[in-house]
Amino acid sequence: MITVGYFLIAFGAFFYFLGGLGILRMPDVYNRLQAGTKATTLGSFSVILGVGLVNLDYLPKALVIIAFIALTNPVGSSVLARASYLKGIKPTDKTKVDEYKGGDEK
Amino acid sequence: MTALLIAIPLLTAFLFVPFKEKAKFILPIIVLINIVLLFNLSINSVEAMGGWKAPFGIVLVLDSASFYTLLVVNIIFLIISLIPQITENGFSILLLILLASTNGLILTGDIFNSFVFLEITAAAAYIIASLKKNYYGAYKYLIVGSIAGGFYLLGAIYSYVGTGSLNFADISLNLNSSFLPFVSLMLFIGLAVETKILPLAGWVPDVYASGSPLTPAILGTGVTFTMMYLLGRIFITIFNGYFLDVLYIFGLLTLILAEIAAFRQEKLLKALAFSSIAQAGLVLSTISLNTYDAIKAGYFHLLNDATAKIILFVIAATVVGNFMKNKTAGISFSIASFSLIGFPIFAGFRSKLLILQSSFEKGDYLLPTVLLFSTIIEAAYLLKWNVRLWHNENEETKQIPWNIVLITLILALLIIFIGIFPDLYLKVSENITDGLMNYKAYVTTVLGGM
Amino acid sequence: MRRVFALLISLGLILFFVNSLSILPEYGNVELSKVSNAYINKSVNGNNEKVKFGESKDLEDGAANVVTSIVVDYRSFDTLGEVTVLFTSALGVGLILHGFKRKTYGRLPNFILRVSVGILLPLILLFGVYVFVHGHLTPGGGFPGGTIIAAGILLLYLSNEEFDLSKTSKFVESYAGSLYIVVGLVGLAIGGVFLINFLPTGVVGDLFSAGIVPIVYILIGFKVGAELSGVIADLYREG
Amino acid sequence: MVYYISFILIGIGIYGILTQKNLFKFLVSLTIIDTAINIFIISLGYIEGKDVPIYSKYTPVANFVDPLPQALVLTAIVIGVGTLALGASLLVRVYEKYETLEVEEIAVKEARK
Amino acid sequence: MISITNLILVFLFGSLISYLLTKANKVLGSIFNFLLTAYALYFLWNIEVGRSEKLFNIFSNVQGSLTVTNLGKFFSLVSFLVLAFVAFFVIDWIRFKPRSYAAFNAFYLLMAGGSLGVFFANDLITLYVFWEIAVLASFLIIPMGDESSKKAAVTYAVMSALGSYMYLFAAFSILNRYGVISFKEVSINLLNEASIGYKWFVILFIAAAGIVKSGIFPLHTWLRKAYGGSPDAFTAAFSGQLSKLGSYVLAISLAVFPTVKMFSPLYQGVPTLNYILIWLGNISIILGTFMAIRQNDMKQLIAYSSVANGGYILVGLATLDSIGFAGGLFHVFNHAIISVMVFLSFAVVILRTGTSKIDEMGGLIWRMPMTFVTYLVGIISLAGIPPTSGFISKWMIFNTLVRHGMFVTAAIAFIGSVGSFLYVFRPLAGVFLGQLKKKHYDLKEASIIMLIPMLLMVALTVLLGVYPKPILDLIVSVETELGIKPLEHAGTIIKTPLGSWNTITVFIMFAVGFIIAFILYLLFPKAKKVELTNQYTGGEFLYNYDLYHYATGFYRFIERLYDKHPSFEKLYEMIGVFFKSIGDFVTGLIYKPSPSGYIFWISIVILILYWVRW
Amino acid sequence: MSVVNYIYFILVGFGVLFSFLRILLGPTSADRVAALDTLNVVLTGTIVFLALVFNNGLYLDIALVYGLLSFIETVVISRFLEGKK
Amino acid sequence: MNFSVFLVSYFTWMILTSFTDVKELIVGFFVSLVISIVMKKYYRIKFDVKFPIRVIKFVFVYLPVFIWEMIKANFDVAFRVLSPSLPINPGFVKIKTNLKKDSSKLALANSITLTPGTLTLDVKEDTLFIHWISVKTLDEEEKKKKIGGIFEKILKGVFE
Ligand code: NA
Ligand code: NA
Repeated sequence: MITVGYFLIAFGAFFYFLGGLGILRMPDVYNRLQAGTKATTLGSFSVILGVGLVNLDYLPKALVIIAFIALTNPVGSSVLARASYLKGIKPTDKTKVDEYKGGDEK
Repeated sequence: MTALLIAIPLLTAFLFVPFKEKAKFILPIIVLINIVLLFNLSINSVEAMGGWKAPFGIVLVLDSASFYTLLVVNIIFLIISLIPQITENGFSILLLILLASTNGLILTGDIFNSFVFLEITAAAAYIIASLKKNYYGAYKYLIVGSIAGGFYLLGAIYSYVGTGSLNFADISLNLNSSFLPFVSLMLFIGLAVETKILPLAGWVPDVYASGSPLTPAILGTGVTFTMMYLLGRIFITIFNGYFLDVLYIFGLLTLILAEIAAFRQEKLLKALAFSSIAQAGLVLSTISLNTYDAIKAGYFHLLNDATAKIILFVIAATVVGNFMKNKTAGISFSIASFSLIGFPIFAGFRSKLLILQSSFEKGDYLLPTVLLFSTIIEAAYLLKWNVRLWHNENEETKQIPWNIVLITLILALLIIFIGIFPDLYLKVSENITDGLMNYKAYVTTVLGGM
Repeated sequence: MRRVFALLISLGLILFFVNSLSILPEYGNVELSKVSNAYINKSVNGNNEKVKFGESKDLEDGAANVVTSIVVDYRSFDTLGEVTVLFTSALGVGLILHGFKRKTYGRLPNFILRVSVGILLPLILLFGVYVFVHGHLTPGGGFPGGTIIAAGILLLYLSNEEFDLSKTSKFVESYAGSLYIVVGLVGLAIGGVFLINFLPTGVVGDLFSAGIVPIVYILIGFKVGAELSGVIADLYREG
Repeated sequence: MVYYISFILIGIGIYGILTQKNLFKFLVSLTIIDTAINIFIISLGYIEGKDVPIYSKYTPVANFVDPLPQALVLTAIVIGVGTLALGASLLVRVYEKYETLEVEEIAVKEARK
Repeated sequence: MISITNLILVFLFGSLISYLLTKANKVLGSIFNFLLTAYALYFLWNIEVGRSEKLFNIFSNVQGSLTVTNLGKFFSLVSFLVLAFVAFFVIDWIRFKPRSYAAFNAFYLLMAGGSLGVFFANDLITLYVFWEIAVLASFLIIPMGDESSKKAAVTYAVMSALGSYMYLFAAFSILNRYGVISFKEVSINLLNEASIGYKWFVILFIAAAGIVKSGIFPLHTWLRKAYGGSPDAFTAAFSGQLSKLGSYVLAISLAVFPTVKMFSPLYQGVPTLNYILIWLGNISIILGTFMAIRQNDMKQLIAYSSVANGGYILVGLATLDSIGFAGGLFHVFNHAIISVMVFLSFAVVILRTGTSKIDEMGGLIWRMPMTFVTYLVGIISLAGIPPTSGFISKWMIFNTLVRHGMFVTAAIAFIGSVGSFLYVFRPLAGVFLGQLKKKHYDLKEASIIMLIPMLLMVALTVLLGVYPKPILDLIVSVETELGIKPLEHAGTIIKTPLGSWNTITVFIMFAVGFIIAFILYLLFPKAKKVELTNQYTGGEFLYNYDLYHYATGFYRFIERLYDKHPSFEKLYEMIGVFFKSIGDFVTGLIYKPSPSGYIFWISIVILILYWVRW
Repeated sequence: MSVVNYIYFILVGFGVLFSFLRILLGPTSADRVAALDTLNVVLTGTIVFLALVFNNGLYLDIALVYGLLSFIETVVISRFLEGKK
Repeated sequence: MNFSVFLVSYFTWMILTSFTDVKELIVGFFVSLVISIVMKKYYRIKFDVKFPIRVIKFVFVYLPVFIWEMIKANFDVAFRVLSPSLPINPGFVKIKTNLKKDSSKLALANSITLTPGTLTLDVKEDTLFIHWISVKTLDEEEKKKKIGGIFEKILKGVFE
C-alpha cells in the first residue's frame, strides 16, 4: 500500500513537471491551458491519492481534495480560456478554425 | 471597568451598522457616558484584558497622563458630536469607532495593541478624509499612512525581539540597548505621519482642506492630541528621553517650514492645515526638551491649539463669504486666530510664555528664536485672513447654524478665560506631564514590584 | 534618472534592514520568548504541568491551537481591535461607494462557472464553517473561515448577474460584532475583567473546549464573512 | 535567507511606490510591502526543527515554533486586507471622478479646475 | 480714587459697553468714549507718583505689577490728552461712518486701556502684555479705513510683531539670566552685567519694539500706508498717541536702563549704542523729510513727517543730556498735539471732499477757514517756527547737538527742519490755497463739535509756546527720577550753556511780525480770481485738471534727485516676495501630487537619520 | 522514503520553475494567469504532500483552503480580464 | 430546507472530521441543517429514488472511462510537450449535445476539458465551444463523436 502510494506520488510529480513544461512550451494561452490543466489534474489525483494511501488517516480528506480539484481545475481553465477569448487574445497562427465567434452573445 | 471606555462606543458602533444614519443622535450620549464613566475610574490602576497579567497579556493603564488625555480627547469628541451638521450621513458611526480607538491608544500598555488601535484610527481617518469627494487626498493619506503603519509594526516587532515581550513597561525595562536605534527610528516614522511632522506630513493639506469641517476638526484636534500623547508615552516614558534630540530638530524644521508654507497658501483651509502642522512641530520640539516645564508647556500649547483649531476649522469650512453677516462666528474666529498668534488675554499667549520660559530655562535659545520668527509669519497670514474675511463685501454670505455659532463662541470665551486664568489647562497639562515623566512609577504600576 | 534615484533609495532601505540583522537572532535559531513560552505551556497564571493533547484538563486556556489561544484568549483585545479595523474598512467601503448599483457585464454569464458554483457554494460555506468551528483545534479560525465564506459570496457575484447581497449581512455583521463585545462584558460582569474566559476550558483538543474561544471565533467567522461579503458587494457596484 | 527575501521585497515595494505613476500600482506595491513585513515577522518566530504550534495527535506535547509572531501576523494580515479594501474603494471613486488612475493626468485635471 | 488696575479694567470692559452703546446710538457711544478718556486724563493729572499695584501672576514665581513713575505719568498725560480730544472729535465724525462704527469705538477704548497699562507697567512682561493689547486694538481699527488699509493693517501687525518679539526674546532672556523682570531690578542687574555683548543684545532688542512703533528707520515702512489708510480720525490718535508708546519704550531702554552707565562713552559722554540710535534717528529725519516731500496723498505726506519727528524724538532722548532729553520729551508732547491738529483737519477735509489726494482739491480756505487755521498752526509748529511750542523742543535738541559737537547730526536735523517747510507747504498750497474746484463750491466748514478739539489744540500749542512751564515742570521731574541732570528753567525761560531762551520775548516779536505782514497783505492789490476751467489752448478747452493743478509735480526738482532711490520699503517687499518663493518651494517640497513623494520622504528620513545618527 | 521526497521536489521544482518563467515571460496577462493557475494546483498538491513530509495532517486542511482560494483567484482575474461588453 | 444539500453537506462534514467524534456529528448536523436552509435557492443537484443507481453508474461506469481517458490525455500532452516539433493544429470548434440538465452539461464540459486535446470554453444552450489542439475534422457528427463521444452516452445514463 505504502509503496503504491509513493509510486503514485512520484508519478504525479512527473505530471506536475509536465504541466509546468507545457505551460512554458505551448505557443498560446489556449494550448498552454490544455497542457497545464490536464497534467496538473492527473498529477494532483495521483499525488493526493498517494498521500492518502501512504497514511490512511489522511485518505478521507484526500478524497475530498481530489473531488474538489476534479471540479474546480477544469472549470478554472474553462473560465480563463473563455475570458482570454473574449478579451481578444489572439490564438497562435497555426489556429485554423474559429467556430466560437459571437458565442457569448445573448 | 476601564475597558468600558473602549467597549461602549465600539458596541454602539457595531449595533448601529444597520441604522447608520441614526448614529449621530446616540453619539453625544455615548461620549457623555464615557466622560461620566471616566470620572468614576481610579487613577493609577492597571486593568489586564482577559485577566492576563502584564507582561503576558494586554493591559490598560490609567495613570494621570492617560486619564487627563482621555478627558481632553473625550471632551473634544463631545464638542464635535454636538455639531451633527458637519457629519454627513452615516459618518458619525465612524466617530464612535474613532472614539473607541483613540481611547484604546491612550489606555493601552502594549505596543502591538497600540499598533492595532493606530490602524483603527487610521482607517477611520482615511474614511473621514474622503468626505466632500476628497477621494484622491484620502487615497494618498491611505498610502502614506499604511507605510507608516508598516514601520510602526516593524518597530513593535523589533522591540518584541529585543525584549521577548510587547508590554510597554517591560520594553522600557528590558529592551536591549542595541535595539533602541532601530526601534525608535521605526516607531518615529510610524508616529511622525500621524503627528504631522515634516517632511512626512504632506498628506495634511489635502486632507484637512477638503472643505469638510469634520475632517480637520476631529483629525487636527482629538486625533492629533492622542498621537502626541502616544509619542510622549513612547519616547518619554518608555525610552526615557532617548531619541528626543532628533524629535527636537524635526519639530523645529516642521515649525518653521510649515509656517512659511502656510504663509504662501491661497486657500484659507490649506493655510490652516499648514498651521496645524507647524503647531504640531512646535509642540514636538517643546516636549523634546524633556524637562518638566517644557513638557507641561508643550501639552498646554497643544490644548490651546486644539481649542483654537476647532473654532478655526469649523468656521472656515462653514462660513462662505464674509463675517459681517456672521459676526459672532467671525469674532470667535478672530479670537482663535489671536490666540494662535499669541496676543495677550488669549490662551495662546500663555502657552507662548510657558514655552519661552521653559526653553530659556533649559538654556535653549534656538527654539525661542524659531518660535518667535515663525509666529511673525503666522501673524502675517492669520491676520491677513482675518482682515479679508471681515472686510470683503462682494461675496454672498450664508447664515450658519446656531449651534455652531454657540459652540465656537463658548470655545472662544474659553480661550479668553484660559488666557486670564490658565489654571484649568495648566492642571491638565501638569498631570499629563507628571504621568509621562514618572517612568519608574509607570513601570511599577504595570509590572507590580518587579 | 528618477528610476536610478528610486533604486538607490530602495537599496539604501534594504541596506538599513540588512544592518539590523546584526541585532536579530539567526534565522531558525530564535529563542522562544518568555511570553510565548507561557502561552505554549499555558502558564501565564502559574501552571507548572506540561500540556498534553487530549489529556490536560481545565487549564487557564483550553485551545489546542496555540495561535488561536493567543489570538482569541491571551490577546483577545487585539483581535477585537482587528475585527474593528475590518469592520471600519467594510463600513468605509460602503460609505465611500454609497449610491452605486450592482455591476453587470452585459454579456451572457459563463455557464460553466454558474453551474459549478451552484454545486460548490454550499460546500464552500460548509467548509468555511468547518474552519471557524475548529479554529481552536486546527489551523484556521474565524478569519480564514469568514474569508472562505466571503469567497463563496464572491463566486456567486462572479457567476450570477442578478445576485446582490441582502440586508441580512448587515445584521449578521452587527450582531456578531456586538456579541463579541457582549461576551467580553459578560466576562467583566462575572470575572471582573473584560474578555475574561469565563467558561470551563475542558480538555485540550476536544471540540467542546477552550471556553469562550470557539464561541468568539465563530462570532468572528460570521462577522468577517459578513463584512468581507459586504466589501465584495460594495466593490461590485458601479456609479 | 528568508530575512533577505523579505527585505528585498520591502525594497521592491518601496521602489514600486517611488517609480509608479498609476494609482492602482501603489496599492499593489503597498501589498507587497505588507506581505514582506508579514513574512519577515513570521520568520522571526521560526525555530528550526520545531512544529506548528498546535497541540494535536501529531504533536501531543509542546515542540513548537514561536506562536506569537504568527498570531500578530494574523492580525496584521486582516488589517492589511481592510486597508486594501478601503484603498480599492477609494480608487473606484477616484476613477469615477477623473476617469483615469494616472497620477500625471489627474494632476493636469486638478490644475485645470 | 480708584486703582490703576481698575481703571484699566474699566477701559477693557468699557470697550464692550462702548460697542453696545454705539450700536444703539452712534453719538451716545462716542460720548461715553470721550467721558471715559477725559476722566482718565483727569485721573492721571492727579495721580501721585510712586503708587504701586500688584496685577497678576505671570508665572508662579513672577509677579506682574504696576507702578506710577514720572516718566509714565508724563507719557500717559500726553496720550490721554490726545485720546480725549480725538474722542471728542469722533462724537460728530462718527455720524458719517457707515460701517464698523461700534467696533471702532470699542477698539478705541481697548487701545486706550492697553496704553494705560504700558505706561504704568513695572516690569518687562506686564509692559509687553499691555503693549500687545494696544497693538491688537490698533490693528483692528486700521482696516476700517480705505481700500489700502486692509493690506496696511497686516504690514503694520507684522512689523509690530517683529519689534514685539525681539523685545519679548530679550525680556525672557533677562528673566532667565537674572530671575527678575521689574525695571528697577533689571537695571541693577544690567549695571553689574559683565558681558558687553549681552548688554548690547538686550538694549537693542528691547529698543526694537520702540523703533518699530515710533517709525524709526529701518523699520518705518509700515507707517506710510498704515497712517494713510486708517480711518481719518484714528490717524490722529495713531500718530499722536500710539506712536508715543514707541518713544516710551525707547526712553526706557535708554534712560531707565542707564545706557550711560552700562557702556563706556564714545564721544562727549554719549555711549556708542546711543550714538548708533542717534544715527538711526538722523536717517529717519532725512528719510521722513525727503519722502514726505514727494507724497501726493496728504495723509501719507504727514505720515512721513511722523517718521522724521520720531527721529527728532529719538535723537533727543538718546543724547541723555539734560537739555537734549528734555527736548526729546517735549517733542513727544509737541508732536502729539501737532498730529492731532493736522490729522483732524485732514479728517474734516476728507469727510467733506471725499478724497485725500492733494491734486484733487484746492482753495478750501474759502469754505473751511477754521480747519485751515488749525492746519496752519499745526504745520507752523511742525516746521518748528517760533512762537509755537514746536520750535522750543527742536531748539533744545539743536542746542544739545551743537553743544556735544555733533555737527553733522545737527546739520541733518536742521536740513530736516528746512525740509519740513517744503512738505507742509504742499498741502497748504494744494488743499487750502489756490483754485476752489467747482464740485467743492457747496462744502461746509467742520461742525462745532469737530472744531472744538481742533481749536483747543491750536490754543494749547500757542499757549505752551509762550508759557511752557507746566510741561517743563513735568519734564524736570522725569529727569530727576531718571538720574539725568534736570533741566534748568524759569517758567518761560529755558537756560542752556549756550544761552537761554525766553519764550515771551520771542512770541511778542513774532506776533508783531505777523501783524505787519497781515497789514501788508491787506494793503496790496490781490490777484484776479480765474476759474480753472477757463483755460484753453489752441482753441481747445482743457478738461484735464490734474495736469494743471499746481500741486502736481510740486517739488519735481527735488524728487528728480531720488527717483530711483533704493528703499527699505522695496527691500521689505523683496523679502516678502522672497518668503513667498520659499513658501512655494516648501509647499512643493512637502505637498506632493503623487504618493511617491511621501514615501520618498519617509525613505529619506530613515536613511538620513540612520546614517547620520548611528 | 526520502528518495521519493527528492524525486518529488526535483520534478515539482522544475514544474514550478517553468510556471514561474511563464509568469515572467507573459506575454499576455492571460498567459500569466494560466501559469499562475497551474502553479497553484501544483502547490495545492505539494501542501498535501507536506502532510506526509512533516507527518502532520493539519496540512490537508491548509491544502483545501489554498485550493479553494486559488480557484477563486483564477475566476476573479478571469472575470476581470474579460471586462465589459 | 433542501434535503439533498443537507445530505451532501453532512456527508462532507463527516469526511472532514473523519467520522470520529459524536460531538462533531452533532455540530455537523446543525451546521448542515442551517446551510441547507440558507442555500436552498442555489443548489443544482436533486435527489430522487434513482439516486443510488446513479451513484453506482457514476462510480463504476463513468469513473473508469474518465480516468482512462484522462491518462490517455496526459500521455498525449506529454507527447506533444516533449516532442521538439510541438505537433499541434489547434482551432475553436463547436459541437451539439443532447444533454438537457445543467449539471450533466457541466460534467460533459469538464470531462471534455480533461480528456485528450480538447478544452471547453463555453456552453450555450445545446452547443459546446471547444478548443481543439489538433483539429481533425469539421464534420458535425464526426466532431461530436471524436470529442464528446462516450461521455455523452454515459452521462446521459448517470444524470438524466
Ligand atoms: Na487549471
Ligand atoms: Na479534453
